[in-house]
Amino acid sequence: MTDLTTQPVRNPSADRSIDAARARRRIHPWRVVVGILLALVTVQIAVFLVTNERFDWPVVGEYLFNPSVLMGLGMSIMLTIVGMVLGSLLGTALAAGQLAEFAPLRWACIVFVGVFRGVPPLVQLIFWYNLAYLLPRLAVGVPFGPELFSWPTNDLITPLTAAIIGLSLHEAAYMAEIIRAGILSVDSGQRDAAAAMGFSRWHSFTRVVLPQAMRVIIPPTGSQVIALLKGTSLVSVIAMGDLLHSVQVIYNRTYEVVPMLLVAVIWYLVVVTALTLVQRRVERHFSKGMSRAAVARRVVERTEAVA
Amino acid sequence: MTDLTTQPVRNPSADRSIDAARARRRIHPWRVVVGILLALVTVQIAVFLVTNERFDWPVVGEYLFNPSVLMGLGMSIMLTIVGMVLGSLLGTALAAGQLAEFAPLRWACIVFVGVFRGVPPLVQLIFWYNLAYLLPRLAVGVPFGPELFSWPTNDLITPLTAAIIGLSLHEAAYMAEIIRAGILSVDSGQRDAAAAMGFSRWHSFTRVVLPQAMRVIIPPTGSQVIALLKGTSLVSVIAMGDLLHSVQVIYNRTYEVVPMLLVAVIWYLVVVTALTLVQRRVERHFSKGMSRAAVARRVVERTEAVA
Amino acid sequence: MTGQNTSVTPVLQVVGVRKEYGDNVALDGVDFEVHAQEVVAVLGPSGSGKSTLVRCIDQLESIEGGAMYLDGELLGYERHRDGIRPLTDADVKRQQRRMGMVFQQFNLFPHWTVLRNITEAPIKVHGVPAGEAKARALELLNRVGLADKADAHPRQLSGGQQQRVAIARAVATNPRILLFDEPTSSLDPELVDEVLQVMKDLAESGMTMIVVTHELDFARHVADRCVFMADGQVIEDRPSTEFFDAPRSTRLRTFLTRTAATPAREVGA
Amino acid sequence: MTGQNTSVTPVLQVVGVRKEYGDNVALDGVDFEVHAQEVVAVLGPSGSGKSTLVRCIDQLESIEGGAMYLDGELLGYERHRDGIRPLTDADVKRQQRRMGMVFQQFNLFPHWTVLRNITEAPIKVHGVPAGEAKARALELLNRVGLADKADAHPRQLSGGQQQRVAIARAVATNPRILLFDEPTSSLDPELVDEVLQVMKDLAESGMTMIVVTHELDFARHVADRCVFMADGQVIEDRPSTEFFDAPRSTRLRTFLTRTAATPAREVGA
Amino acid sequence: SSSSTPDSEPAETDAATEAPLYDQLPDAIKEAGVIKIAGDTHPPYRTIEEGGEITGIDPDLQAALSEQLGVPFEIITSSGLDAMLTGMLSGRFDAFNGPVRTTPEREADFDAVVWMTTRTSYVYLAERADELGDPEALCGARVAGVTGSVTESQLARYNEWCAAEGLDPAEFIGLEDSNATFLAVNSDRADYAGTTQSAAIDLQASDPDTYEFIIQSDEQGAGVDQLAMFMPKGNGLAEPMLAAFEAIFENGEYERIMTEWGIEDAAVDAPTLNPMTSE
Ligand SMILES: Nc1ncnc2c1ncn2[C@@H]1O[C@H](COP(=O)(O)OP(=O)(O)OP(=O)(O)O)[C@@H](O)[C@H]1O
Ligand SMILES: Nc1ncnc2c1ncn2[C@@H]1O[C@H](COP(=O)(O)OP(=O)(O)OP(=O)(O)O)[C@@H](O)[C@H]1O
Ligand SMILES: [Mg+2]
Ligand SMILES: [Mg+2]
Repeated sequence: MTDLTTQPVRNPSADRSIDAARARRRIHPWRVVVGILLALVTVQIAVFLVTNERFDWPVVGEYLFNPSVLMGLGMSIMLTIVGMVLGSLLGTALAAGQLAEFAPLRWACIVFVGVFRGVPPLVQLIFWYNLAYLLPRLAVGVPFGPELFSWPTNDLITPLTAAIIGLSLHEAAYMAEIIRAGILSVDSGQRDAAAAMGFSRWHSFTRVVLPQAMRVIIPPTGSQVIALLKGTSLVSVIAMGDLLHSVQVIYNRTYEVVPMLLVAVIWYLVVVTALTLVQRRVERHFSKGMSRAAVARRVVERTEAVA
Repeated sequence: MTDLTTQPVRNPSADRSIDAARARRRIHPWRVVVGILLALVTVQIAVFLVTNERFDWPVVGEYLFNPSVLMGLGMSIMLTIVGMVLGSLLGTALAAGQLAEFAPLRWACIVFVGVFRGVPPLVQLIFWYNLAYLLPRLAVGVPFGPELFSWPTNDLITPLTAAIIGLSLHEAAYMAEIIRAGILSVDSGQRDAAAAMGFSRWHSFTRVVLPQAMRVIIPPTGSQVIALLKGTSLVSVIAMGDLLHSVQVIYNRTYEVVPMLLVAVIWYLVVVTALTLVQRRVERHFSKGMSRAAVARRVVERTEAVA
Repeated sequence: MTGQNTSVTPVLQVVGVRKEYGDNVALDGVDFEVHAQEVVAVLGPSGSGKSTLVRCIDQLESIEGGAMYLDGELLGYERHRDGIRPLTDADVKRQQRRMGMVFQQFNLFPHWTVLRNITEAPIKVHGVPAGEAKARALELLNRVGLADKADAHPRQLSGGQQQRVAIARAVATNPRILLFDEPTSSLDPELVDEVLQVMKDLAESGMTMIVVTHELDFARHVADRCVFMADGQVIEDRPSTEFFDAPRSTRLRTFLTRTAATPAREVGA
Repeated sequence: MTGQNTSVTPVLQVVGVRKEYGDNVALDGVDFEVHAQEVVAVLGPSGSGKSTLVRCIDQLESIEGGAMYLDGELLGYERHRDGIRPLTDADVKRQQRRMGMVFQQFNLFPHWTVLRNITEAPIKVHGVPAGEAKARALELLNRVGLADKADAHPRQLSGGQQQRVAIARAVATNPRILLFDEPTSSLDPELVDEVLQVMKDLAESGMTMIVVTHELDFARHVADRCVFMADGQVIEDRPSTEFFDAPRSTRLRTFLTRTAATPAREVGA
Repeated sequence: SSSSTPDSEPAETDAATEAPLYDQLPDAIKEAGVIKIAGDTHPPYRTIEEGGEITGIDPDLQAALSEQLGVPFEIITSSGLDAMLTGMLSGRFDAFNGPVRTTPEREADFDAVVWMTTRTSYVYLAERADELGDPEALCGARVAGVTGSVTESQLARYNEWCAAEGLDPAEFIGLEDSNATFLAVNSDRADYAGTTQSAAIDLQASDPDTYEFIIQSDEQGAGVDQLAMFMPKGNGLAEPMLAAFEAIFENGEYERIMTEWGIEDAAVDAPTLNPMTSE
């Protein structure tokens, strides 16, 4: 072959020494730079966190497991769970209502979602807590007719119920939008098939549509839970103590703001990390049967390789 | 035909009087009930809003266009726009980083998102505003080496920059997750095709992947904008006046809490409604070419008819 | 009950049915009947209203005019004073349960196993005991040649396998009539025959069926009658052999020659 | 430059290429060459590594061993001291631009018109003036019979039309070699022929092509050489006629008989 | 403390040199030409008027002090104690005049100039005057107050008195700000809203028929809590500030302001620096 032409032999098939298996790694200059920069930044942040006396780590340690902090944390988590459960239930109903055939119901749900999405939760909390100012007694009765029962508003609405009502309604409005998007993502053929088999609307919605919508519903719901967890700090306006409030009470007394805020941040990060892990598991659960496992794996791997 | 059998004639084809076109409407009892209930509730809410003197509508009217309220509104909107723009840009970078091949970069982005998703924005605002307490001078220089330039932190970080930094970083963390989900929703074949045609990564990401991811990104982004709009009220802790703060200042002076909160609520609802309309238009824009218009229309119509 | 007078009362009767989508008239006075154990093929160009017709029969869409009867019972409406009025939801469901439907896109429930796809309706809707429903489902799966796939999820099956499961699911509730909307037209060509074979077996076992299809061979050899639709109307409705060998209208003639010339399947437009 | 020695230096040379996915060896020492204006068909059972091979050639996947050369130029690596090291991203892109690829799933960009799908790479990547690129795109669309679809969006086209656009897109940058990965196997059967016809025209116009395919007829009549792969290895690599008429290995013989018996297309598993 | 830029001059050179205490000011303040004070809107101490200017006891007091110190004060409104405290530590603010109670813990990081005591007042609805008008009525009642404020510690002392009288202690409902406490009284969440005497006067002035209040007497533990202006330790402002206070006590300005706002019974005889830790 070598003597066929005067040009240098470019056909390198003989050169078996060229083999990707023995290739050196290329040093990517920008990767080295970025890597070093990231390492330096990490070290600097660590040094800054550890050595800066103003963070007052001993104080952080002292208060991290302080009973009132833990109680505040418990209250935050409890309100988040209750708000999320009630919000999701009501949100599901509102999502279904927004897609309902019956126009007055549909409009009522759309307006409800619009209003509670727009009103700041702080204002809502103040409103519910002080409902008695506007409406001293809550009555059940014939509208514009006689009252059947009535109670003093303040007996029904304690700070806790006010907090739960306010946060749940707010969550419900956001969850309604998330769930509606999920429902719309389910192929209409699924509903057709369920109807054709004579499933009741309830059966079709709860067993066919919702489980398939979950894949789309879960990720934004995760963010929503985290936002609610942090949003529980608003309840301090109505005489309730959550995590942030419990550290505020302490630093209002001691004036040690920075270490106490660190205590709160540490707990928030712990809970958020735990939540994120749970979310990943739930996501995996609901993607069962929705794709062939192998296909999903490939997509992810390629994405990582190309991005 | 009638004489073929002793049974009553069940074949009704002769009975052309039976025609769906002339069917009466069925009165659905529950619909009537729900309709009446909704109407009553609507009327009652309207009556409650109008007649309850404690809402003090004249005061609401007086302050609705008060210059300081409008300035607060302007500040809220400005912070929302700036926070959202910066947050989206940084969030896009973080989303891409979270999917990057280069592990240190990927990890840095994941940690960054985790931390800023978990830290309450209030704490962040206080932190950035008072960075000077922890770090009296900001320096550019060789890490662990000599400083090249340095400035007093308080000169660089005004309340406005602190607010923008805090809100943007918080938004960036949330947007990163939203955008990441959007990117993952784009078929990997699209990236393959772009790579095979020799598009640079940048070109492939910005022209091929992102535009297609938009369909999935926009709806949660809408909720995020609304949440940010309401979240701007936090900036009042760092000496900035947003909409909510501006009405608080007024009721701190006049003690007319309820009507002033109504003023804020009305503006929030106005802005949220406007945003929702914009969102719908943007959604339509980005679904161009992603489906045949007719198909999309059918899906929605059927959904509405069946749900 | 219907056994006695199958020769007299058709299983399904469609009388002057109209269906409109806004200004678009999808069905414009459709009349036809299906008798017990009859197989009726519905043919026609795209957009002629074939899918709309079977969806209306199965009450997935409401009608704007005319009437339909299943075993002589008015579908979707009830007599009320001197006229008629729509049925309640629950009554519509009860009527839907007496029909079975197989869709072009299969529409299996992807989050359930094949077995649960088949047994859900018998157990939850018809009140069949779980054990019995399961035994019957396995028997049906056996009949469609998928006995070993009971525990698979639908997305793990090929298109032809999915469609056979969908048929088993529709049959599992012992419907009076089975409706097929282009059951083979989203299948890869090699998979078509296995599905058509299952449908042929069903026809031979005496199932009453309406089949919207583009498979002329199937229509000719398996269907008792063929209905040709165009522009929302029934143009011809005749026994299969006459239909193919002596089409009356020019529209049917051009349709048959055009369809026979290109392969029997339509572009996946 | 390469014009002088086309007979000597192959356009593409694959030498002992290995590709692993974890423990799974997808390519296990693949050797073969493609000369200018040659059409090489790659056949083999599912999972034999055909897609992996073309993806590695187009550098959509990295290789773990061996080497590949385009016009004698090492692909993906450069000489460095006494060994080799990976190219920079930018250099890889430069090499990718000299090849064209047509995917099984078409992978057109759905948010752009057909015209922009074709002109984007010439204009933005190769620096061709917009007017020129557009004229060439329209000429290519004309050649594939889609001159009237320039302003349509991909989802408005049938599968066959989409694949023809994808071919036009790949050709628009004047690649040295075109790679096809089962270009017809996600098409409805009526659409296959129109795509195969376009590919045949391309082959006749002298384009160098590697075609992974299950279309035995196409391989036999259009390809110059056929490569049979199994388990990540090349089992036979011979001129088409010999390949079909006198297969050497038993594996190829059974493959050919089995594939010929069932329709030429694979189950869309 | 930090490097000085030679060409930057104090803002009001003329006034500055004339003022008696200007020379005692730390360089940083002289250089800035202004004393920055953090404050929330808290009538009657600080009220933000329609046009944005701030009126109230605090501005009046500052006007008097500034005559002594030769630099003007600037109030920066900020709504959280957390932000104001860290703001002082980070050098954003030079001082903070809540006024808030001084405690040994607080004096650890901050210098406190005590300039008044507190008379907590308990606001109730005028329509319930018969029921709530006398001091014993408060024992066993529900009292709303701002969490962590002086009111909370004052109520604790009031409860000691209740116990001595053999009555039930009052229940404290901690809320975010004073408006929330007034709203709580209106919605019958609380019987009384505990607030500073001056705030109660201001509220009653705004709506004379609606509210009445009772004042906590010395017998009930009032006057024990000492309210102060806070400055971060080490910024050098505490000494001149104390001197300025002493000066306005002497020239009668202090008494004039306290009388004008109707809180002369909360006045102290002389200002003190860090009373909790200096003894
Ligand atoms: N949901 C809908 N909304 C509006 N128009 C519709 C809807 N469904 C069907 N149509 C219209 O009704 C007519 C009949 O459509 P149909 O789907 O019944 O036709 P077809 O005979 O099944 O056609 P194909 O062979 O393409 O399936 C068409 O004009 C179609 O555009
Ligand atoms: N991204 C991937 N991750 C893991 N394994 C992979 C990946 N891509 C391919 N494989 C594996 O590599 C082997 C070769 O696959 P390849 O797709 O190249 O086969 P093929 O010959 O194209 O088959 P087909 O005819 O089905 O397309 C198979 O075992 C496959 O499972
Ligand atoms: Mg149809
Ligand atoms: Mg392949």
